[in-house]
Parts: sequence; C-alpha cells; structure tokens
Amino acid sequence: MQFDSISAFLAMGGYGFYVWLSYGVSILVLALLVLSSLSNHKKTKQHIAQRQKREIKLRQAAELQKAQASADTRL
Amino acid sequence: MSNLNAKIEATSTNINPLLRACGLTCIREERVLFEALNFTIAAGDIVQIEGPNGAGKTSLLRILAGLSQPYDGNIYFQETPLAQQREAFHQELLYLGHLPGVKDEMTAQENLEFNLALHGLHTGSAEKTLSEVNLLGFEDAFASHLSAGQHRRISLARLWQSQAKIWILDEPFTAIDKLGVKKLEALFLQHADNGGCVVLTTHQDLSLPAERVKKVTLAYRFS
Amino acid sequence: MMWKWLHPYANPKTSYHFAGKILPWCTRLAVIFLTIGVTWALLFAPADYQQGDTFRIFYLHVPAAMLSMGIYLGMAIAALSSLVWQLKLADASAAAMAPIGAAFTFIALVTGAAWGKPMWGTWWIWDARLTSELILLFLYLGVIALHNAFEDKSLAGKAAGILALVGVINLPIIKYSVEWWNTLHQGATVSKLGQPSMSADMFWPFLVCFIGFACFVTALICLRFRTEVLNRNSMRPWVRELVANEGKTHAV
Amino acid sequence: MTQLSYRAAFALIVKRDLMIAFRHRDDIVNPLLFFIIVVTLFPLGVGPESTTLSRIAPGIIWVAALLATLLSLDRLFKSDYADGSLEQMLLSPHPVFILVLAKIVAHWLLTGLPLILIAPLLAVLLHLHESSYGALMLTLLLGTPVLSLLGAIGVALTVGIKKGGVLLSLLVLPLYIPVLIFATSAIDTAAMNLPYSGQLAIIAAIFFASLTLAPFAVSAALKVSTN
Repeated sequence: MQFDSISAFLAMGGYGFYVWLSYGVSILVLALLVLSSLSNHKKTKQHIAQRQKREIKLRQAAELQKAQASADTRL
Repeated sequence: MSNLNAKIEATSTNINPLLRACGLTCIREERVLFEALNFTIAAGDIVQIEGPNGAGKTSLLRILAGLSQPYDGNIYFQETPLAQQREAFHQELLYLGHLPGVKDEMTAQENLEFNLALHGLHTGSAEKTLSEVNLLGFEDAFASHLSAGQHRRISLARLWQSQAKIWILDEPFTAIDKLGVKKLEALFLQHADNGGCVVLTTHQDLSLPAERVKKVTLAYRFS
Repeated sequence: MMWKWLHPYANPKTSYHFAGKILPWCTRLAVIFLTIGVTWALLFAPADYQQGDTFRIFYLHVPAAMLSMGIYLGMAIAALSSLVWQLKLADASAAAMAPIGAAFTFIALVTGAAWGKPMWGTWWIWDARLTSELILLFLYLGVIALHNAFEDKSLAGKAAGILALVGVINLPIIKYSVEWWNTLHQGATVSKLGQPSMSADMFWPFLVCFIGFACFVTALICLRFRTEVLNRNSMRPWVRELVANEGKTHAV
Repeated sequence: MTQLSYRAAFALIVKRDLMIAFRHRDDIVNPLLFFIIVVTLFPLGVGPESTTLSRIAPGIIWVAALLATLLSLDRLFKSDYADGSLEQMLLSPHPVFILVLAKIVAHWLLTGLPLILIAPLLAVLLHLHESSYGALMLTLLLGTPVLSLLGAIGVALTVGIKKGGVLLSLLVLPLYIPVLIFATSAIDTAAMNLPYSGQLAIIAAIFFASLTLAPFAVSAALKVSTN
C-alpha cells in the first residue's frame, strides 16, 4: 500500500485532480460505450420484431385484397 | 422460403447462352427482392422483366449489367463469370438506365458522339441517327435547352449505332410517342434476328409477337 | 467461392453464436483483470521518483493509446479481407470496431492532456504522440460518419472499409510527418512526455491493466459484432426465429 | 468492333471534362476567387506587419489551397453521378483505373494548375521571403496533384450521399496533413537559404504513391457508390 490514509489517497501527492479526472473520464466514456452498445443491440432486435409484425399485416392485407378481387370477378 | 418467385415461360433451346443468371439473390435495405433466381438469355431473345413496383426490376437489370453486385449468386457471360472479364463483357453491352447520361453543357450531337466514342464507335452521321429519334434539327442544341424526354431520346439514339450484342434497357419507352415505340420495337426485333439479345422492363405492353418475347416475372415479396 | 461456405465462421449464424459464447468469458476476464490492475495501479504501484503520483495516469494512457492504434489496424485488416476475399462478415466486424477505437483514442487524448498539465503546465501541447492521436481520432470519426451516412448497411461497411484502408496506409506517413514536424518546431524547454525506464513493480500492473483492457475490447467487439450481424441479416429465417423466441421469453 | 486504346480513352475523357468546364466557367473561377479571398483575409485578421506575414505566409497559402481544392472536389464526380454519365463510364469497355485517372487529371488541370499560377501573386501580398518562391512553386506543383488524387477518394465515397459536402471535408482533410507539413516546411527551409530537397523528395514520393494507389481506391469506392 502506497498511501497512509484515504485523504492521502485522494490527494495523490497533490496531483489528485489530474489523476481522478483521467480515471473519471475513462470510466465515463467506457460506461457510455457499453451502455450504447447494449441498447443498440436491444433496439436492433426490437426493430426486427416490429418489421416482422408489419410484414405479417401487409401480407394479410394483400391476401384479403386478392380474395376480394377474385370474389368480385365471380360476381 | 419460396425459390419459385421467378418463372420463365419459354425456355431457350440454345445450348450456349449469352447470359446466364445462377442463383441470384438481391437484398436492398433489409428486404429480399428476389432469391435464387435462375434464367438464361440466348442470342435472339427478347426478355421482358415483369413485376409490380418495388419487386426489384431495376435492381435485376443493374446486376445483369454488372453495375451492382448480387448478395449471392453469379452472372455468366458466355459461361464465364462477369467479374473475370469485365472489359470483354462491357464491349458487348449497352445499358440504358433511368438516368440518360446526357450532359447539359454539351450539344445533342456531342453527347451522342461521346457516348459512342466511349465504346470505340464513330457516328457515321449524327444527323441521321438523331433523326431516328425525332431530334432532327436539334444537333447543335445544348442539352440544357432540351426536355427530359429529349434527353432520353439522345441516349436511345445510340441503339441505332450500337454493335453490342446485349442490350439492357430500363423503361426505354418512357417519353416516347407511339410511332417511336413502333420504331424501337422493330429495332429490337432486327437486333434479335441479327444474333443479339434485348433485356428490358416496361410498363406498356409490347406489341411484338408473343412467341418472340420471353418473360421473367418477379413477385413482390414482403420480407 | 466455395471455401467461404465451407468455412464455418463465414456463416452469419455460426459466428453470431460463436461471438455470443466468447462474450461472457471475455467480460469476466475483463472485470477480473481490470479490478486487479486498477487497484494495483492506484494503490500499490510506486510513485515515479520524478513525476510522482501523476504516473498513475500512465496505466490508463498507454494501454488506451496502444489499443487505439491496434483497433485501427484490426479494422483495416477486417476491411481488407472483406474487400479482397468478399467475406461478408468482415465488414461487420470492422463496423463494430470503429466506435470502440474512437472511444479509446478519446481516452488516450484526455488522459494525455491531464498528464501533461502538471508536467508541462499546459493542457495541450503539440507533442508528436498527442497530435497523431488527435489525427487518429479524426480518421475514426470519418469512418464512423461515413458508415452512418449510408442507409444500406452492407454498402456502408464496404465504403467505410475502403476509407479505413486508405487511412491505414496514410497512418504511418502521418505519424512520421508529425514526428518530424514536431522535432522541427520543438522548443528547448519542453521535455517530451517520455516513459521513464519502467521498473518491474510498475511493469506488472501495467501489463495486467493492458490485458484487462484488451479483454474488455474483445467483449465489446463481440457485442457490437452481434448487433451488426443481426442488422445485416434481419430478413434471414434464423434471425426471425431468434427474435421471436426472445420475444416469447420476455413475454413470459 | 474497334477497341479504343487506353491512351485514346484517357484523352477522350480529359477532353470532355475540359470542354464541359470551359462551358461552365464559374466552376473554375469560384474556387480561385475563394483562394484569393481567404488569403487576403489573413492580413486583415493578423495585422499588416510584414515580418509576421512572411512567417505565416507558407502556411496560409497552403491551407487556402487545401480548402480551395476541397471546395472544387464536388464537381469531380457529382454531376456525372447525378445525370447517369458516371454509370455509363463505368460500363464502358475500359479499365476503371484509366477513366478515374483521366477525370482526376482533368480536375487538376482545372483547379491545381490555376492555383499554382496565381500563388506567386498572393505570395507577394503576404511578403513571402524572396528565396522561397521556387520552393512554393515546386511544392505546389508536386502537392496539388496529391490533393486531387486523395480528394477523389473522398468524393467517390460520398458521391451517393445526399449531404456529402461536410462529410467530405471530414474524410479528406486528415489525409492532407502530411503534404501540408512537408510543403510548408520546405518553404520555411528555403526562406533560411537551406536546401529543401529532402522535403521535396518526400512530397514526390507521396505523389507517386498516391498516383498508383488512389485510382484503385477511387474505382472501388465508385463501385460501392453506384451500387
């Protein structure tokens, strides 16, 4: 252990601000990166699920239209 | 998964096709336009690509011309993959897309001459060629003074001088009057009879004899 | 053309699941190594006899700077294999790497400035290493911006790949020119941000930190790679099944 | 069928691009005016002191040249892309390398060359050191083609993107840094009456490297953009 007390640890021999700034910014940037990557992953899956639902709806609508058209021609 | 989204009504009897599409798959903006598409185009064929809007007709033509890469599959020109003989293939290719490729800063004649020169051709008489597309008297007019329809006709004029075997034409009849369409159709027939082939998309019905026109039908896919 | 189908990791589904398998292991390793490394660096490593406790920034700055260069190189290699061997997944991994590399470059810049302030008395100095790191950041931002500008993700990957390759050819030239420019204009009073000869009790925490960051980067690449694979294959049946299954488990 | 030789295809495209540019003269004149105006802004901002000006003159002229080139890059492929001529050129039976090189040469003749011709005039305005004129001309002569070549990569990548202008500068400017550094240093060295052949040799090396490599990158990029 290089430091006698917590206050000495925080002071970092007078350079506390610079050391903690570096560590703080690094942790912040990396945390943001991890969070954005996770949320991107989740969003992509949601997006795909949404598209699937839309496709099913479109297909049903097209089939309905086709059925109606063939009914019309029979009349 | 249906691989039968394309059907060919007349199968070619020619053993040695000019162009062969093998397992073509095209994906645009996360949508499969067509999948595992197979067909052959032989000398003498006039092939019409059919299908609703968004079915991938233009994408198919661009892939055939070698402008776009398919997601999967290959195009063979005289049984060799396109990628291996780009220049030899382009020597035999005339592609006209949606955009006419006409520069506003050049005259109709200069545009025609440049486009032909790129393919190593000289216009015997630009005047005569331009008159085929109803542009007689516009030779010296700058393209900026001409209409969009006239731009299209300048680019179509190349057909009369072309020596390429394969014509790939995306909607060649837009902005062309009835007489012009007749003329073009006659030209297509003549080209096919001379051992060439024509691949085209069109919204209008072709008035060519049905037995001469092969059809490739693309269906609209939801996924 | 055939071998890419024979090669199991050229298959999106296989590589998606493979990346999913290494992801938790890399995460665990990263947590372990980084915890040990950072504690060691902050609490137990000795202070430098000249630079004092500011030297503890070194344990962040140097791994970040090394990784920022390494990731760019990795991105360029991935781009090359995508362009030359038509590996569709390679550009997905290149796309996955760009933001991570940019983040590490940014960290290297900020820690470099924070280290420089007590040493040089100014936040920014046109030091060769910092300047080339700044230019590297621009290169990364260019790749990311180009990737975002395309709607179609596979086109985006190809375009960004070409740029990454051009960048990697330029990078040594830029680095050399900046170093040369720096020696030309350097005043006599400015001492370079040098690494003092490292003693063993400084080297080991550095190594542990570096390994920790490397594992962290690998884990992040796996995660982002999976997202990119999903993005590019959203119309494939296996992706549909996967998404549908996950939707069910969430609903329950 | 007659096949055009590579040289004939090259000449054909250079001639066409020059003809179009001469009929649309604003495209040549505007970047030049920009170059002149940017250079004249500096004395107004920094002050008319001749010692300061002559010290920063190489940097000003070169940065202004970079920006003027950047401004003119758009016309390299943009209009050809928009009206479909680019696609026709890519479909012509010539190696894309030749076509791309021809377009870049035409671009340099229309922007790089005028910049070189007008640079000594601006150097006079900035009180450039008398012994530096040779170095200024030589670095511009070797450096501006590099700007056109590297810039072409950026344009080829962004030509299909709707708001590609700002993106283009982000992509291209970092690549210009080595040329900027070596060129200004050559001019500075010349001002001290020292030999600057080392810097010139490096710029020449960069020129030849980009001359051989850039057209390949541009062709690959154009294939992506027209896809």
